[in-house]
Amino acid sequence: MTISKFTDKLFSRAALRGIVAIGIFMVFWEVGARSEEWFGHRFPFIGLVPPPTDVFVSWTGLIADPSYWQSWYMSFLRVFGGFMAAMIVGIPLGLLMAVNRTFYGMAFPSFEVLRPIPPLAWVPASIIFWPTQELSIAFVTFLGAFYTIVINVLGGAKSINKQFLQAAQSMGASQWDIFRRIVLPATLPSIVVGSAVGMGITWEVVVAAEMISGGGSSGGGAGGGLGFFIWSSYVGGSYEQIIVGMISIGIAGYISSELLRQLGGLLTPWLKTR
Amino acid sequence: MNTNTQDSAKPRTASFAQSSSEIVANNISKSYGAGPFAKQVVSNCSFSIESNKLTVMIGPSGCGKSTLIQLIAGFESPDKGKITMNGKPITGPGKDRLVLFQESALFPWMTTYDNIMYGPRARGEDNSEAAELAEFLLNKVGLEAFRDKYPQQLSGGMQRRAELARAMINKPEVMILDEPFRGLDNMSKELMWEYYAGLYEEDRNTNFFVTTDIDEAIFLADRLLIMTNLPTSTRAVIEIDIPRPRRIDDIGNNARANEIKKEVMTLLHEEAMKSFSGGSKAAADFLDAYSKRAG
Amino acid sequence: MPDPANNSEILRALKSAMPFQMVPDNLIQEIAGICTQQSYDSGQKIYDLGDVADDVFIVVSGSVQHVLSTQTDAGKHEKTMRGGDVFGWAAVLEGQSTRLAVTVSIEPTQVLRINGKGLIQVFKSEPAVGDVVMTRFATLINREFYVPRSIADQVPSFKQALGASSLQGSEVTTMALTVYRISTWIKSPRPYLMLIGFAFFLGFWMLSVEVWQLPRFVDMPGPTEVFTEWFSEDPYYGLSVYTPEYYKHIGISLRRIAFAFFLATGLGVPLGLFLGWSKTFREFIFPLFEVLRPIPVLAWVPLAIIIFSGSETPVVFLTFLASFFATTLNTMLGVESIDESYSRAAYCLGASRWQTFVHVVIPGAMPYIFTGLQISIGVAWFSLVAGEMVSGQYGLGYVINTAYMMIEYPKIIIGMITLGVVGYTTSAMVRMMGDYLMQWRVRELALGDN
Amino acid sequence: MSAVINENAGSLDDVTDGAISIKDVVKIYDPDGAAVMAVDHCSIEIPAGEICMIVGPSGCGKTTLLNAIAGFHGITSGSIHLDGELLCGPQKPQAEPGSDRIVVFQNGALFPWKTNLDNIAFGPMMAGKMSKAEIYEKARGMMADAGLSGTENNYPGEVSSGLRRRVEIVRALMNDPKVLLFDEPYRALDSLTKSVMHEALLEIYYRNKVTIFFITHDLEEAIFLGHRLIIMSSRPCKPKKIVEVDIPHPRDYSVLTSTRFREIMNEAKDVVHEEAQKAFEAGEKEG
Repeated sequence: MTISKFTDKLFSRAALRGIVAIGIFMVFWEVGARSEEWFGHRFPFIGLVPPPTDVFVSWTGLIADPSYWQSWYMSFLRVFGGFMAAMIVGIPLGLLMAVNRTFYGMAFPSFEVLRPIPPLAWVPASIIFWPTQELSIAFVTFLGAFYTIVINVLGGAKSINKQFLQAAQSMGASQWDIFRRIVLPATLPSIVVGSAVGMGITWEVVVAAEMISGGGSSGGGAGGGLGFFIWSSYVGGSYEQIIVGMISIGIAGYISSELLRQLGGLLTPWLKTR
Repeated sequence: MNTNTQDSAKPRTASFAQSSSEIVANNISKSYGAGPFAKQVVSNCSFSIESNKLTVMIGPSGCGKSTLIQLIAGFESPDKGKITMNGKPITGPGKDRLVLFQESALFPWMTTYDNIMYGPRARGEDNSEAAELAEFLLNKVGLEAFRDKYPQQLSGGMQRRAELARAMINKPEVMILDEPFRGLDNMSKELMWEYYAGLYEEDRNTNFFVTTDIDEAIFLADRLLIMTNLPTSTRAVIEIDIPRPRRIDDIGNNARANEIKKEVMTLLHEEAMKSFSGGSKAAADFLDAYSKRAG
Repeated sequence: MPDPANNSEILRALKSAMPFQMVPDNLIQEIAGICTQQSYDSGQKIYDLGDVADDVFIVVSGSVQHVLSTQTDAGKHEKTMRGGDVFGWAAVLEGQSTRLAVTVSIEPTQVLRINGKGLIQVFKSEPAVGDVVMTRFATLINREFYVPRSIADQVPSFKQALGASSLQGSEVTTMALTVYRISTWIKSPRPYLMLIGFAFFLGFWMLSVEVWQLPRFVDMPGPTEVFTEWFSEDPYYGLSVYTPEYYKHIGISLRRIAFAFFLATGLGVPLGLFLGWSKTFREFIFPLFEVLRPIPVLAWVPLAIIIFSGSETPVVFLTFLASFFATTLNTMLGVESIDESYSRAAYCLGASRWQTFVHVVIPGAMPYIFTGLQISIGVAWFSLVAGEMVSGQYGLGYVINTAYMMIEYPKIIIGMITLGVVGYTTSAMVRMMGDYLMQWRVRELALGDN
Repeated sequence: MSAVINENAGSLDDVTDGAISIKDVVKIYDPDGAAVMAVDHCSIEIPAGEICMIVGPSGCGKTTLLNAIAGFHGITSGSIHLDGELLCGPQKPQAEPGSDRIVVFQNGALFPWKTNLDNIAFGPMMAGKMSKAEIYEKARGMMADAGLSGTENNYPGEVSSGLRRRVEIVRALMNDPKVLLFDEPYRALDSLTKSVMHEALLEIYYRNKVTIFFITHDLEEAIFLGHRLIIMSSRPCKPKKIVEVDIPHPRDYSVLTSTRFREIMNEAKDVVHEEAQKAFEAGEKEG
């Protein structure tokens, strides 16, 4: 039953159309990339990109290479660390701003002043401040997700239906109970949304930070993560590996947001019921 | 506490011991906004919610009835005058006065059962007695089969019944209902009227019900408070002496009910006359409606 | 003056007439004061076409044949007036001095005559009531006599006389509103809390760096150092508000942003609209889009450098790419979120597919498009900074990166603050543009605010 | 308030266009292979100019029928004709939407980004048969007739819900449709506003007689407005009882307290109640 449903979906018109479009794209890319080799004339722009078959060959070579997987591991570690730090600091901060008016009045304007500064602009300052490269990357990563999470938590907690709070109050609930059983679950959907967006930004920041700072404490190589993997491939002139790196980051980003989505679904079961 | 003889208390409803609480609002006023934008919503308004009666308040939509509920429930306090419950002034929200809101305020992240159990749990009374009472109420509102469903999985009528149960488990001395059946389709609404009237007739606690629907008001009320348009105050009080239990089918053909309906319509019509310069959207519609009905 | 016995009858007759039903008792009394009663035999002419229009008539008993004569309409103009009906309303019309109809009593008839001028005089004292009565006159004329609208429009209005007090709320000017909002803001604790917040922030920065010189903060530039550099006419590191260099960096960053943002909007909005609108198009293109999207924009940096030679194009390309994804995706979501009944209504009203696209899909998706553009300008700055730090010359990202390399630390902070200010300004401009284009939304929300 | 309209307000003799004939219509939805029958061999004949009220509990499949006439959905079998012309049938499962059959939607579908005047002018603008000036002239005229003067330049979001409904009906009538299809348009209004809307609708109807196919679950509304009630069974949807409303037109609110109204109410009520009870017990979701 489920298998037949799956195959139905796989061979549905929509899926076939998508596959066709991606196929055409790949052929176009291959032809364009090999234009100089095949037609003696290099197509503009695309002619400079390594062809997908070469990328694939290069990738198969890398699969057995432990340092490639080490890059995956390092990037995941940094994303996870920065992201968790952003959650741990951002959620309570957002909730506190939503619940306490005085704190909100004091903290929110400063927060809004800092927010428009892109996280990557913090990279040099962060390197100066933190004792290790690793920590400075972690800090910038943290900043990337932090703003989004705080804004979402704050927005979610501020838009709680007033009647929920009044209903709880009139049933004799204490402030703490209202916070625990009403404010927290009511904010959960926005926390989930905020962290999904934050996760995307985290990957962006990690990749850039790895490239800019030249690969973390181990000074490059396998400890540099996927961002540095791309950068060193560029510096080393192995252009196929750049594409491998890009696709790897794409997959890694996709996996992390999918995991987050699943987790979010588990935490908010009531949203699934239509 | 007063025990009323007409209460045909079944053994298990004994847990709903009858109380006799009344609320009196004395000359209260309330404004919102400040400076040139101040808007008086309630003006020198006095009324009483008598004990062991179902008092219905009717007035045009947007006339400030919801503000009165906020004041009675204690979420806000009046600028002038005072509201007392059993002689003591109301200073804040409390579980002796329970509000059922216009739109369903069931917590979407809790199942039906958890919603009903919210009150006892919030007060740290999560014991077997409360659980038993919750079971009994689930049964009473006919939602045993839906105990583990989330509110969004219930129909509108079921949500309102679940909300009634969630309120009743707290054994409130006064139940305050703010247009609770608004938004239901007419058929579900009529069924809910009978259902709610049945629940009320069983224990006859003090109930305060706010509505814009004349038929609903007359069907349910023991006492009917008719409010003026903005700024609101009490225009008239009508005692509705139609015998209970009431049935929708009977009330449709009841001559006394028709008589009261005409009386109420006339009073509300006069209200409209005074307030046509109010300029609010609701007032304009109201004026329109009643000028046509009068014609 | 009518005698008291007659008075109650007059009051009753007045109240039975539709335009006067809403009039409070005190005014009814006043109107009754200017009423006269008159009876006509059957077949007697009450007034003729072109007579002077002085009084308004209310039928008390009997019936009157009313034949309207207006040039414009060829329809049926005869109407029988019975008890409670009102005619002779030409007497209250502005700019109408003569009768528009012939009226003849059919049977012995009692009528009430009210002097038109006197009536208007009464209402001038109670403009609110007067307005309602006149509105009802207009409705009556329109609905029951089928006269051209131009005549009904001559019913006088007392609105102007109502004055500010009773129209309060709707007549509040935007100026007064702004003044009021500022004054409440000043009176609220908000501005002072904000200042305390800033003071905390700056104080912590100053104390930790300059006063206590905490271990990790030693290398950090302190606020006094940063601000003296920033506002110095002769900056130590060569960058302040007085140096043209500073504006050149801002200008170049802005130029890159503008180019990338407009290009992304120009391509992303149409693409998003079509993706949302045509299912077939979406089924072909969207999977490809989804495959490319998870790759962080910044991972494109080396590839962009390879493909586009020079240092300028790769930076702009990266900025464009980030904006483009955000704009396209939000536009598509916007189209998908449009309530189906809008396009159904358009089809019902005879619109073609293309007309529906222009009149329903585009304006309907507008709020989402602008949300998308807000995000888009944010990510554009995000990528621009990364791009400028990695490659390129000039620009604020470049300032920050070179300042780090050259150990000119205060310039880092100047660059960061400038980025924040300029970034905020551009996104405020996008928001204002959206408000300007979506007046309907602004006005709806303003109403909800009250 | 006797007016010129009273002589033949309720008569359908002068209406020639807009007869709908629904024959044996079946609609089966097929999500995930589990066939759901929404409409079951439904046949209804509506003479030109009649106000036909389709009464049934929420979610019983009435809207499916309306969508089939409007051309938003196809039908599985059967046929629907308008004035003898095939709208949809065996060879043509889905009708073309067109300005001869205009829907007034449940939640209202005035374009919030157009002013009231532009909303009303929309249909003729799209048709492009009249000049812009003529269209606006006609639109202003119709707005004045419906008591909407002064709101021309307001956006729908700025006026009361009652006014919005009126604008929507005027927008439909601008196109001289043969049939108006109402999908519970007054559902969300409070009872006071609703009552104004009913009289306003009848007034508009007496001026421009068109066939009205009106879906509702409100029996009072149905009897007050309709020439005929067709009471539908709850899912699958199928006519269960037809009630003729012989209260003469023009009607106003005094009708509501008349004995004849009560009699018809009692006649229809049991059937309606039975269906509602079924839906109520089944925990049917609304809308």
